Amino acid sequence: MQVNEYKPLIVAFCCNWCSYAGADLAGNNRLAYPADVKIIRVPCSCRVNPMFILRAFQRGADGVIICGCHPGDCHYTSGNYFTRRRMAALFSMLDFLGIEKERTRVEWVSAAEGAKFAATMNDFVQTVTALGQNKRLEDLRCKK
Amino acid sequence: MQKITREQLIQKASELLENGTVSAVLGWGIGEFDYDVTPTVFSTVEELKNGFVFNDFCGANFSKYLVKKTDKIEGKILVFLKPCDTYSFNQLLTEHRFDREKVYAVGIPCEGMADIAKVKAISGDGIAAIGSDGDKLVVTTLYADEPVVIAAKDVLAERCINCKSKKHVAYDELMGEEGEVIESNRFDEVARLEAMTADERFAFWQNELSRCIRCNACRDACPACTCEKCVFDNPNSGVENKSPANEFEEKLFHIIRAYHVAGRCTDCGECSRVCPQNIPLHLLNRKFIKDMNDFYGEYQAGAEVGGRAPLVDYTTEDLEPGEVFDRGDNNA
Amino acid sequence: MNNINDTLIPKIGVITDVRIDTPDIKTFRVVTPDGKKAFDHKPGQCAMLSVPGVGEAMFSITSSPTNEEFMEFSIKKCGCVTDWLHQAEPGQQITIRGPYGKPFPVDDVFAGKDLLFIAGGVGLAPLRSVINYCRHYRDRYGKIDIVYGSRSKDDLLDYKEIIEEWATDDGVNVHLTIDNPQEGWDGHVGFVPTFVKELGFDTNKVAVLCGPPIMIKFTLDGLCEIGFDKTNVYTTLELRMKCGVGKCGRCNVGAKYVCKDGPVFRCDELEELPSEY
Amino acid sequence: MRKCSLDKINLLFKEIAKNAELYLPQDQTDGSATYKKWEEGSVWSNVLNTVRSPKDFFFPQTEDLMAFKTEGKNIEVIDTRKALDDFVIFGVRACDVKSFDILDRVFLSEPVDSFYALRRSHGVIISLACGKPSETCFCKTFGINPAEPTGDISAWKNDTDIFFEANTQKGKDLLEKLIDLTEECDDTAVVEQKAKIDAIMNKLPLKDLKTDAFGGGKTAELFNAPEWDELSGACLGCGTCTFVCPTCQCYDIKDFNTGNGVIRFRCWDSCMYSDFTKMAHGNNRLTQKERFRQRFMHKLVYYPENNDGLFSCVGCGRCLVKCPISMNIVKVMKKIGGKKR
Repeated sequence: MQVNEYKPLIVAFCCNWCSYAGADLAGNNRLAYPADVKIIRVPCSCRVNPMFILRAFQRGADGVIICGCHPGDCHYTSGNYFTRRRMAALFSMLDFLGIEKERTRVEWVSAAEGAKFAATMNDFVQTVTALGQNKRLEDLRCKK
Repeated sequence: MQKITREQLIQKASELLENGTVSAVLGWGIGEFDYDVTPTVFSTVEELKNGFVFNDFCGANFSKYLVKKTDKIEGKILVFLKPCDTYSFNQLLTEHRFDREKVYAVGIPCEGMADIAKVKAISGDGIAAIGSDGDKLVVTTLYADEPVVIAAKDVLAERCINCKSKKHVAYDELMGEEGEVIESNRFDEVARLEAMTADERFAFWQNELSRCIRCNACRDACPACTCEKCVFDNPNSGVENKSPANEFEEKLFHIIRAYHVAGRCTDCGECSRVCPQNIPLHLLNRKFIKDMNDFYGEYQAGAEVGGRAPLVDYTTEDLEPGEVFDRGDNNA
Repeated sequence: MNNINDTLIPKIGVITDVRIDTPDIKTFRVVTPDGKKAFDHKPGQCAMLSVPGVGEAMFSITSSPTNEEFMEFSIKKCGCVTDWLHQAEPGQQITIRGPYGKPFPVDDVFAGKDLLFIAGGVGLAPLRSVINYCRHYRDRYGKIDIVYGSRSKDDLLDYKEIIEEWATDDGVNVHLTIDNPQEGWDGHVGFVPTFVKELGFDTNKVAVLCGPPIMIKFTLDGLCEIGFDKTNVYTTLELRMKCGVGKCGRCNVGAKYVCKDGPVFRCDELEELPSEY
Repeated sequence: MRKCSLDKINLLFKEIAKNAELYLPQDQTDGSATYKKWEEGSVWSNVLNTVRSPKDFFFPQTEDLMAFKTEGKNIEVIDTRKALDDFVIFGVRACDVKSFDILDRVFLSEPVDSFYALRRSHGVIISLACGKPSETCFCKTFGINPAEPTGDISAWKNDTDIFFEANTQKGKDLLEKLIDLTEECDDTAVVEQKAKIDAIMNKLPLKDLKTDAFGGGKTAELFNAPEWDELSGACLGCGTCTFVCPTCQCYDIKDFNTGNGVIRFRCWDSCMYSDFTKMAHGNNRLTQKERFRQRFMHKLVYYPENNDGLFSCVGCGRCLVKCPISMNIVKVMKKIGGKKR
């Protein structure tokens, strides 16, 4: 079937202290998640500037997910609280511009939650696969 | 028609100049026609008499000029502030962008400013003169035999139709009476868009943003955009592309522009006023304001000096980014 | 479409040699992929070098036109393109287009005259091309004096060539100076403008100036003081350029475009232009 | 001279569009107009002029110059220029037609800009006389007559008909193709129309604006005029005036890294921007005053000096309408030109 052939490109920004370790744990535990997820390690989820997300879409990402420590567990005390507000505002704006809201997500994954990391990624990839290619925030120059 | 007259303002400014309170006046300078006014610094009474103007087309928000002008001038500068300008004034003070001690702010009442494009849409092009008669504008054109009489309320600028406040939140001296914060319908248009389907919204913005010529007027006029070096001018930012090369660039620029002022935007409407392509940019800003009001409680940027904007604040109980859609979408 | 040449479309150039001149200046040797010189030029002209994805910038051609094999560019590290070039290794390809600008009037005005070259820092780069041209056609010119100054001994560009070749030529006098005293330096210490005045040249010669704007300003004043006429003094300007052919509209000083009407200007011409350079 | 009834104008458009892409001013949702490609059902706008000038057709805001592929130390230059179809621009006003002459002198002078030249050679311009000039019009100042627009074909419109007169071979060829939809006529109606326009021109508020104080060779006189401070005082440094201007031609060349290669493109630039002349080691126009002065000195002094006295302004009035702070070339000319020095 045609549908199954489409593999979305997912960019996952993972916080160094929790989610990146969570991804590591998922790997160590042999928990499978799609190889189309490209992980970018950031010192804290609040390092992710809205521009990063838009640029990821520009460069061909079909979905962008930001993973950080659970609220209250931030290595820098309050970073992820800011992430929460910033991304809420940004996602709402993207939705306002008619860009599919399902393409962006924030998820809290701790260093111990390897299974949650794998499950989250599987679920996100599935959601984005159902949406198909990112057409509304694409830069055709980058698709040649 | 404005309640306060040019003569009253000149008199006030002259007094303050002559008694040494201020050394310069930031006001509206007369133009070629009756509607094109230029922000001008006057330093003598003579200059005021020859060049100062106040009418229904004095829309420019002077707050941002204070950042540069207070640097240059010895002594205080007099600035006339309409109610909406005072919010920007406070916001800039919150961000320490100019020295309050160097400014003498006079609050002036405002009955809403006219949009010349709306005037021309009614009167036709070729305007010879615009006079006023009570709450009407009398427009003489090159092509109509009789002057066209237009009710001032029919040609109000969009931001004035949805005026959020007639109250001055900052001044050293107030001319006229203190107004009230108004229960406006300014979020209606945002709500109307929110109620559309994603496809409709996408089509709407695609059409609006496709007109962008990336002149940066929205950014350069914005009293919240006072960065010394804008990310869009920084050759190392990777987004300094200068031109709306394609649809992505258009969206990127406008999302980031609006995002950078989110929480700090006082909704003064300068961005839409100056846009040569009439893109309703204020809707992007209002969406952020509306969202933050909904998510984190009512907040008006610039209502007071030192307010803590929602995006630089947090509570442990904030809603999750994924939850915003369950609330906002389609039921606003 | 490919048969129409456009000046904006560059050729490929290969860096065949990188010479470290000073801590922040390197000299790059550039040829085409088939080993030839990319184009002919005249002394004082410039070329647009670019690194795809990084940017394009105008550089003066340092090598003499009499060199038929390759071109050289002495480049100081100070921006995106130059930073990138400084980490490039031999074999690296870049793009090159040119030549641009008006050259020094070496074949008419300079002919038969005594010449005085005054340079500061990397300002020697554009002059090296003229100096070597004049040395090559030695019998066409009179006495040649070269005054060159830099911050320190290590910052003197082409030091080896200056000492071993220029200083040993007949009728060529080299005067070097550095800004501050330094161990191992027994030459002159002091700034170029004062050094020029101290040396006190006779004035029936043509002077060519190049260096930082402040040096040019004071040296020109100094030359006038010792009796030089501005019509006998030449200098080169540098402004931001994009097209190189007088169309993109940014390198103008008054009605003159530096890329097209310059970069070489006679000082009396320069005086008529607004002070926007 | 040939005429066509306005009732049949859409048939005429359809006929032109058979052989070439046809662009004409069409209304946008915000009430302004822009040049759009004609398709079945397109409606010709009634506005006097478009917000964006038709310079876009020959000198687009963004255009790719070439592409690069890099592999290791090697670079390949890829010529991305494509063949172009013929196109027709309909309804260009006299001022905008003149702007093409001004751009030609820049882009078609040696070395010829092949990108511009190619577009120029494929475009046919049908101009249109201005029936109702606006108060912001001052084309007459620069010797342009809105009743006598040039271009490949000149057109005039009255209440019932549109009249055509070919000026060039390209224009004659096009009119030839429209022979079935147009009929031969004398110039009575056009003469009448011209007289009407002349009468209006004498009523325009800017009719007495003069260029006497400007022109080549005035640099020394005007460059240090004290008025520049005051004039530039309110300038925001945005690029609106330069981007809506039909004669502004400054551009930037930039590289865009697509991830798979590099596209080198050219885009409009504005002398009003702070980074316009910024170099690695400094900037020779540090304040907005210098940038502001550059724009007007270029239009009124530098350009005429290099181009036989031709001013680089056509009086279209776009900057008068669009400047956020209403500072414009008219105010500059009156203030700087009105002073005895």
